Amino acid sequence: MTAWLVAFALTGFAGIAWSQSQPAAAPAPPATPAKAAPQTFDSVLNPNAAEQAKRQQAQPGNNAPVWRDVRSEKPYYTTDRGVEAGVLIQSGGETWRQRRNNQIIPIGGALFLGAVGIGLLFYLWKGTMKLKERPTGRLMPRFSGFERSVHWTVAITFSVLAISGLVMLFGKYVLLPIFGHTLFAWLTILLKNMHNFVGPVFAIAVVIMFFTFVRDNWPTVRDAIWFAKAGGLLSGEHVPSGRFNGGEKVWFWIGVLGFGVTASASGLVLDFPNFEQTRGLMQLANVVHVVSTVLMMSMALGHIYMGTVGVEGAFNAMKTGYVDEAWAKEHHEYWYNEVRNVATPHASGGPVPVAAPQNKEEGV
Amino acid sequence: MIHWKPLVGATLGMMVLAGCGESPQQLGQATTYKQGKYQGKPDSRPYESGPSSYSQDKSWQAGDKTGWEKAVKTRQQAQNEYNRAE
Amino acid sequence: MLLTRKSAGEVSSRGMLSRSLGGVLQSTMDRRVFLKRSGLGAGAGAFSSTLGFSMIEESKAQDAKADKIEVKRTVCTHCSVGCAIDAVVKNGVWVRQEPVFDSPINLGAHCAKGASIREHGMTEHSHRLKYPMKLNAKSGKYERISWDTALTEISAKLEQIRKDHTPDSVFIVGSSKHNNEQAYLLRKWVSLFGTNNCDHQARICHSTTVAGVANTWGYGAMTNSYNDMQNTKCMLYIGSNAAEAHPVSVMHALHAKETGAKMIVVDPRFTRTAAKADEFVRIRSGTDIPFLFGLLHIIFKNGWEDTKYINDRVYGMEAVKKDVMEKWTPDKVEEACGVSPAQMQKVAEMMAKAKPATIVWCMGQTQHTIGNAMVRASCILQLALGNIGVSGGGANIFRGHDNVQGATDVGPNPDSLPGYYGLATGSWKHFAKVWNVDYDWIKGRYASQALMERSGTTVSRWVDAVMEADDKLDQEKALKAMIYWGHAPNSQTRGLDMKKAMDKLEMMVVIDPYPSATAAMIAMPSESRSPNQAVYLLPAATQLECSGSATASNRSLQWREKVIDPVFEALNDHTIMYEFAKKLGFGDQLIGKAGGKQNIAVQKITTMGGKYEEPVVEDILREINRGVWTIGYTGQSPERLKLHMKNMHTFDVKTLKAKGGPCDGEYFGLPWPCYGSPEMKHPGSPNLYDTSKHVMDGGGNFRANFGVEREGVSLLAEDGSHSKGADITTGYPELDHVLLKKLGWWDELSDAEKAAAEGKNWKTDLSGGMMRVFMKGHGCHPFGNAKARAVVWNFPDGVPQHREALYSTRADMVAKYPTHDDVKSLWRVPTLFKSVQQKAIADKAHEKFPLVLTSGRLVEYEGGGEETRSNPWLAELQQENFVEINPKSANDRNIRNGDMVWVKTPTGAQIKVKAMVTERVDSGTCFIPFHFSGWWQGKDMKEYYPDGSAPIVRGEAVNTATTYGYDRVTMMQETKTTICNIEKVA
Amino acid sequence: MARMKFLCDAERCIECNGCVTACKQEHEVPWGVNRRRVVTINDGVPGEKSISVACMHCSDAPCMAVCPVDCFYKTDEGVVLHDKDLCIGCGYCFYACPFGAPQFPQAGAFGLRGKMDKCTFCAGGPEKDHSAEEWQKYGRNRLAEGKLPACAEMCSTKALLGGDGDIVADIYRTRVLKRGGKGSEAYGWGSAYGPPTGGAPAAATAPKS
Repeated sequence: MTAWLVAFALTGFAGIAWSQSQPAAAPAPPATPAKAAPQTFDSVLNPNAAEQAKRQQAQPGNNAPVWRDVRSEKPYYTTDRGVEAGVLIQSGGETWRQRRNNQIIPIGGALFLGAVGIGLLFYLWKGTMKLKERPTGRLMPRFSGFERSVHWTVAITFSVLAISGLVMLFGKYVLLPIFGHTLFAWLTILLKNMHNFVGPVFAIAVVIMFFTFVRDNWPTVRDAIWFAKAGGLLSGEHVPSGRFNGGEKVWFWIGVLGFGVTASASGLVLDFPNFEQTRGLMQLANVVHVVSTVLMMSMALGHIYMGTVGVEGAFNAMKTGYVDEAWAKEHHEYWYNEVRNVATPHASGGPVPVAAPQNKEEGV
Repeated sequence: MIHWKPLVGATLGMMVLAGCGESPQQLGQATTYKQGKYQGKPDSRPYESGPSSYSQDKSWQAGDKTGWEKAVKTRQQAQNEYNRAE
Repeated sequence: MLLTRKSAGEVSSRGMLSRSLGGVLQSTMDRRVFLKRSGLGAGAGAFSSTLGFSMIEESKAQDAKADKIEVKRTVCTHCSVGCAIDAVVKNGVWVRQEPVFDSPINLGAHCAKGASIREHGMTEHSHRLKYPMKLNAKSGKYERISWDTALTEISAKLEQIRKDHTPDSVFIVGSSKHNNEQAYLLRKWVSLFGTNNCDHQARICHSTTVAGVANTWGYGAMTNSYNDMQNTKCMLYIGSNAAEAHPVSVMHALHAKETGAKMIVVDPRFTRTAAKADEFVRIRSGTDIPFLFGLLHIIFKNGWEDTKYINDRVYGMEAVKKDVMEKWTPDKVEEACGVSPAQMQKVAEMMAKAKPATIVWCMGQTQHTIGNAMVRASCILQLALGNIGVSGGGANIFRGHDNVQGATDVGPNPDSLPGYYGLATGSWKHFAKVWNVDYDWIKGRYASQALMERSGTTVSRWVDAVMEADDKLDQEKALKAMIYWGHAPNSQTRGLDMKKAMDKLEMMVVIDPYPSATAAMIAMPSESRSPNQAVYLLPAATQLECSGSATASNRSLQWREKVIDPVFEALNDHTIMYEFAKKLGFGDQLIGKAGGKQNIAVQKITTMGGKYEEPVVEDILREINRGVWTIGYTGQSPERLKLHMKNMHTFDVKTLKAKGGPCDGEYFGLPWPCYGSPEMKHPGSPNLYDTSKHVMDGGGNFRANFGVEREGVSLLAEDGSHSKGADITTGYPELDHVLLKKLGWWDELSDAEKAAAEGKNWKTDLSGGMMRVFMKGHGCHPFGNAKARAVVWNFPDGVPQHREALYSTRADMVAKYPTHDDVKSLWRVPTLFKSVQQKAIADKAHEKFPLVLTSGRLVEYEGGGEETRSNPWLAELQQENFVEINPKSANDRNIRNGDMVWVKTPTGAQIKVKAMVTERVDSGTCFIPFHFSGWWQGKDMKEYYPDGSAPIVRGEAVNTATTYGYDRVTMMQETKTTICNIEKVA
Repeated sequence: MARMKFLCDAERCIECNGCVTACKQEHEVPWGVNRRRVVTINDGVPGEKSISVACMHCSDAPCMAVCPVDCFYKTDEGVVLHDKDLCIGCGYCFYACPFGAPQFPQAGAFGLRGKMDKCTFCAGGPEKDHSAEEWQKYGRNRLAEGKLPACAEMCSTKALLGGDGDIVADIYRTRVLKRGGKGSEAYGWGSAYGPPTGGAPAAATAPKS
């Protein structure tokens, strides 16, 4: 796993280094400019042209049809080879600006802060859920090394993306007043490049994660019962579950798969502007990206909460790969039973930690 | 039992978010110029450095706002050929 | 030394290259860091005083001497409008370019080319030829040689060709890019070498105009000016795409339009100019005469012609009227050019009822086998309407290159000495005197007196003068050597044949800042290459690297100050001429050094290539002033021109006349004719043949150049049609000593003047005394006062006749309007007309090639385009050649917008270009811009260019594929109407 | 002084690209970056109109509003400028701008766009006026030299006007009156400067675009 992390870190930083070593010099005229950019003489033929031609004859100087075309967002003839250079006025930008600045930022911010708040409230109310029974000291394997590598790759990339994303979305309002322009921009440039290089790693990791965990996250009838009882979270009642409980499955399907894939896909649209995608597509992608990631981050807060301070012993499962039998029985009874029925874990020849870590201390 | 602290925190958070709106950009409202800076960016005003060695018109001096404006406005009239050909 | 200084100094101005656009976290670089990183540190140390801008400016108070900032006023070299430019030069490096709002011509305005002309001064990444080169026949690569080697070897070879063959086996293509002084000096150079085989761009640009118009009313130039178009009420553009070819002129046109003038554009193509028109008329390519005479038919029918004007000032209009009324009825017009009778009626009415109305034409009208007739038809229309010699009217013939007018006036023409003096013995004697060279010595340089007085061949036909057998030619031997001195090969038609001719040459010398199109073409491997062929490339300086005068289209002369020293090893053209002359043994003759006199002073210069001697440009202009009386190049002394450039703001934009100031009453640039000595203070002639003004105020009348009567009919103007204030109030012949004596004005000459003028006429009286008396004393025009000729009887078609192009898509029209008969020898070469046309019909070429192929300009490029396609700021805007094709024709051929297509013509050539499917052309026509070169029938020629000199953008030259066809009078090539087919590249 | 504005007269623009190369030349803008461009509607048919487009220096600039690092600022003259040291190259200004003004030197993978570049109204940037740094990053500062944008000053037909908005409107009004009140629409003015406020000249304030 360490190797994974190192490799991942190297990728990210190499990427950033690369991004900075991009030639500063002006792109010299390409050696074979004919191949530089495909020139299509787009929209040379305008279906509305006849209207203006007619209008011009009837009322010279009346260019109303032309001014409608100006607004049409269609590309017209130009010698500039930039993407959409032939578009005179695009109005999507203004819509995007309004969405982003007046809706996404305040609502998204409220949602995220709300999620943080709920977590805090819940912690203050409930505190860490302790194991009801004493740990047995007998450990059973919960996550293989590969599974943990996948998880932590996703987790770390996610965190990097989340933090950098948050700074890009809200930093202007939160950090800029504190740091000032220069420091904040320096930080944001760093984070933005990390975001852009880490993003594709995250996208790949999410896909691997999906295939790694999909079998045990397949919904079953037991999950319905679990949901009906709200996982016993409020009542404190014991609700048995499989390897993953209903809540984890929701996180898996909606949070990881749903938002993860949406965020990755939309992010990739924004991350690779070299495919000449239009501004309209990128505006849409940006909205989808920000909405999905804010929701994902909010959900992730719940996941992180449950995996760390929320439930005693949970963090250890992902840290070491092993859980105490008591923990397993209490939180994932069906799984516990299944594993026990199949084989005694210790007999499988797997390594058994000599000293079981102290769950409580690790969990904080 | 009510936990006040998180509630206060959340409320404060919402208030902070309210600041995330857009600030007005109209001239005179957003264009704040203070000590060599526009909105935090360290630019000087165009008339402050005076004509450069490439300025043909040296009728104004560094810091001479009126002179600079007059020079620019005079020069702008060159864009109107009606001034020379009615 | 020079190079080091330039590139080092330039870096400081090239900050943009190092700007942090690309870097993400990049900190700013100071100059030292930048130099280090960019590998330019070496050599920069010596110039550490030349720091970046800020440092200089901060320290300028203390260290004012370190930095020399000068503003040089020059004129754009990219078209004939003559836009002034203020070039800001710092320590010898051109760092800024400022608009000259004071210029009455462009008021600070520039098109894409003018606004980016500063690129000329940038040596970094330059695509210029940097030093002399010679083609290594074995490796096929160009190799660097020294100037001295080049001069010696080329001179020796020229001498050998002179000896082995005749001087006429050498052809020198001069340039319309040369300033007046260089163009003039080149004609003299060629004469002293002993041949008339020289030409320049005007041949393929406005030669038909010059011949047609001069034969109609006297001078073959734009009668009015761009500025004067502000005074018009209606403008008819026919065969002119001014918005792309002369963009700044459109400012005046649109101003006029805004103040009520109507604009009509006649073109086979819907151009950017057409977009601004009140009325766009699409005609079939090459049918200008049916259109113009169709208008005339309606005008005559309705009695809209100016009968008094025609009676007083026009000869032969009756004959034209008869012809027009018979032949060009609206139905015939519609059949020929496809314009409906209703539209003809509308346009005729617009044109006839607006007073004054002007007509504008360019290459669309001149570049035809009947170009000379087309331009005369335009003249006749204007004469019928009484629009010539009127402010706001006239024939505004927009010329192409920046000094094509001047080079035509005083430059290398095969049929004339400077100033249209012709080649008669008298003309030679006149110039021998002016040049301070012995007439007999010059005669001795020629193969014979007959060849001395016989027009040379033309740039459009040099190919045939190489390829034809000696006995078919009107000179002793075929051409063996070519000197391309500022001319692109891709602007001439029949590229395939040209390559064959190049292979046959013994020597090719290219003298040009950007010689690469020719260089690449001749370096292209070939089986038939002549053994021991020698190919040399010599780097010439641009017009921004020397001073001199240039004549804009409106005949105004503007003086260019030298902006920067020639870059790399380049030399100014006049320096090269003199250096060659010295090697060839006529150095003294070239500068007029004989008998203790020396016309042209010489100054020593040191460049990167060595030490040379440069003739003083001002002295050359003074020699022109002393000799060129015919067209009034005598009044424009260097001092007067420089004064005009300094006082541009005093000139009125609409009239070009100075109000007050040191040039009070003069017209801007002393538009020729500016008669008499500079001291006579003739103000120049803003509008030709304008009888409403005194001759000493630029007025005039039609020229008496064709005798005084024809078949019993007087050719002189009628009573009362004289220029204002003339003492002779009727028509009169041109001035000579006999006339002056008859009039009793001879005694107004001083004794010295009498001695000089005895036996002379106004063109040869070097004292100018007769002219002074005639003009200043009596208000008469030295070239007489005659009628304009609607019938030019000395031309093949006295009354302009429509004749179909040699290659036409319309066999029915060819049958009705066949071309001329073949000519056994025209300008020294056999010239075919009917046989080509009939063969095409017999071969059913119009079925295999059903589309009309026409060509023209793009605003971003100029001429052959090597220069402009090497300028990244321009090149970025047009990165590949294309063919405009109508959606219908495209769909019929399964061609989609952006597809690569083959354009095939009857020559067997095929060129690969991108298809632009557009309504700009109709379904029978396609259009290709002619500025491209560097591809040869689908293949990139980059490897054949000298290293580093290939232009940024290369493309297929349309003229690789264009067909045979030449004007019957001037050898103008047919580029506007030929045939082709288009196929998608499989 | 009133705010700075650009106006392109579609009745006069002939797509000569003089403005484009004037800008390239004045600031030595590298290949691929075009601070100004000309677009032609109805190319090749009657009714054809060309319009020169660059940053319009909007009153309510969308680029400024969406920049995540607040690198934009507006000068007293209404010129919208930006600080390239702060720019992170995210491309948001490009999404937001109605005129397609922001340019990026690259469109590299991983969002490597480089520092945004756009028309500065020839007013440089936040570096010291006329300094080498300013020139390297933003090009010339003509405004501080008492000059106006090179594109407008060099326009071949004087179609492109640039400078004090009131004078621009005055010049344009003269023309529109000369043409009998026709062709009075000012491209982009509605988008850039909002609906006309009191005292704005009627000729140059057509709301259409």
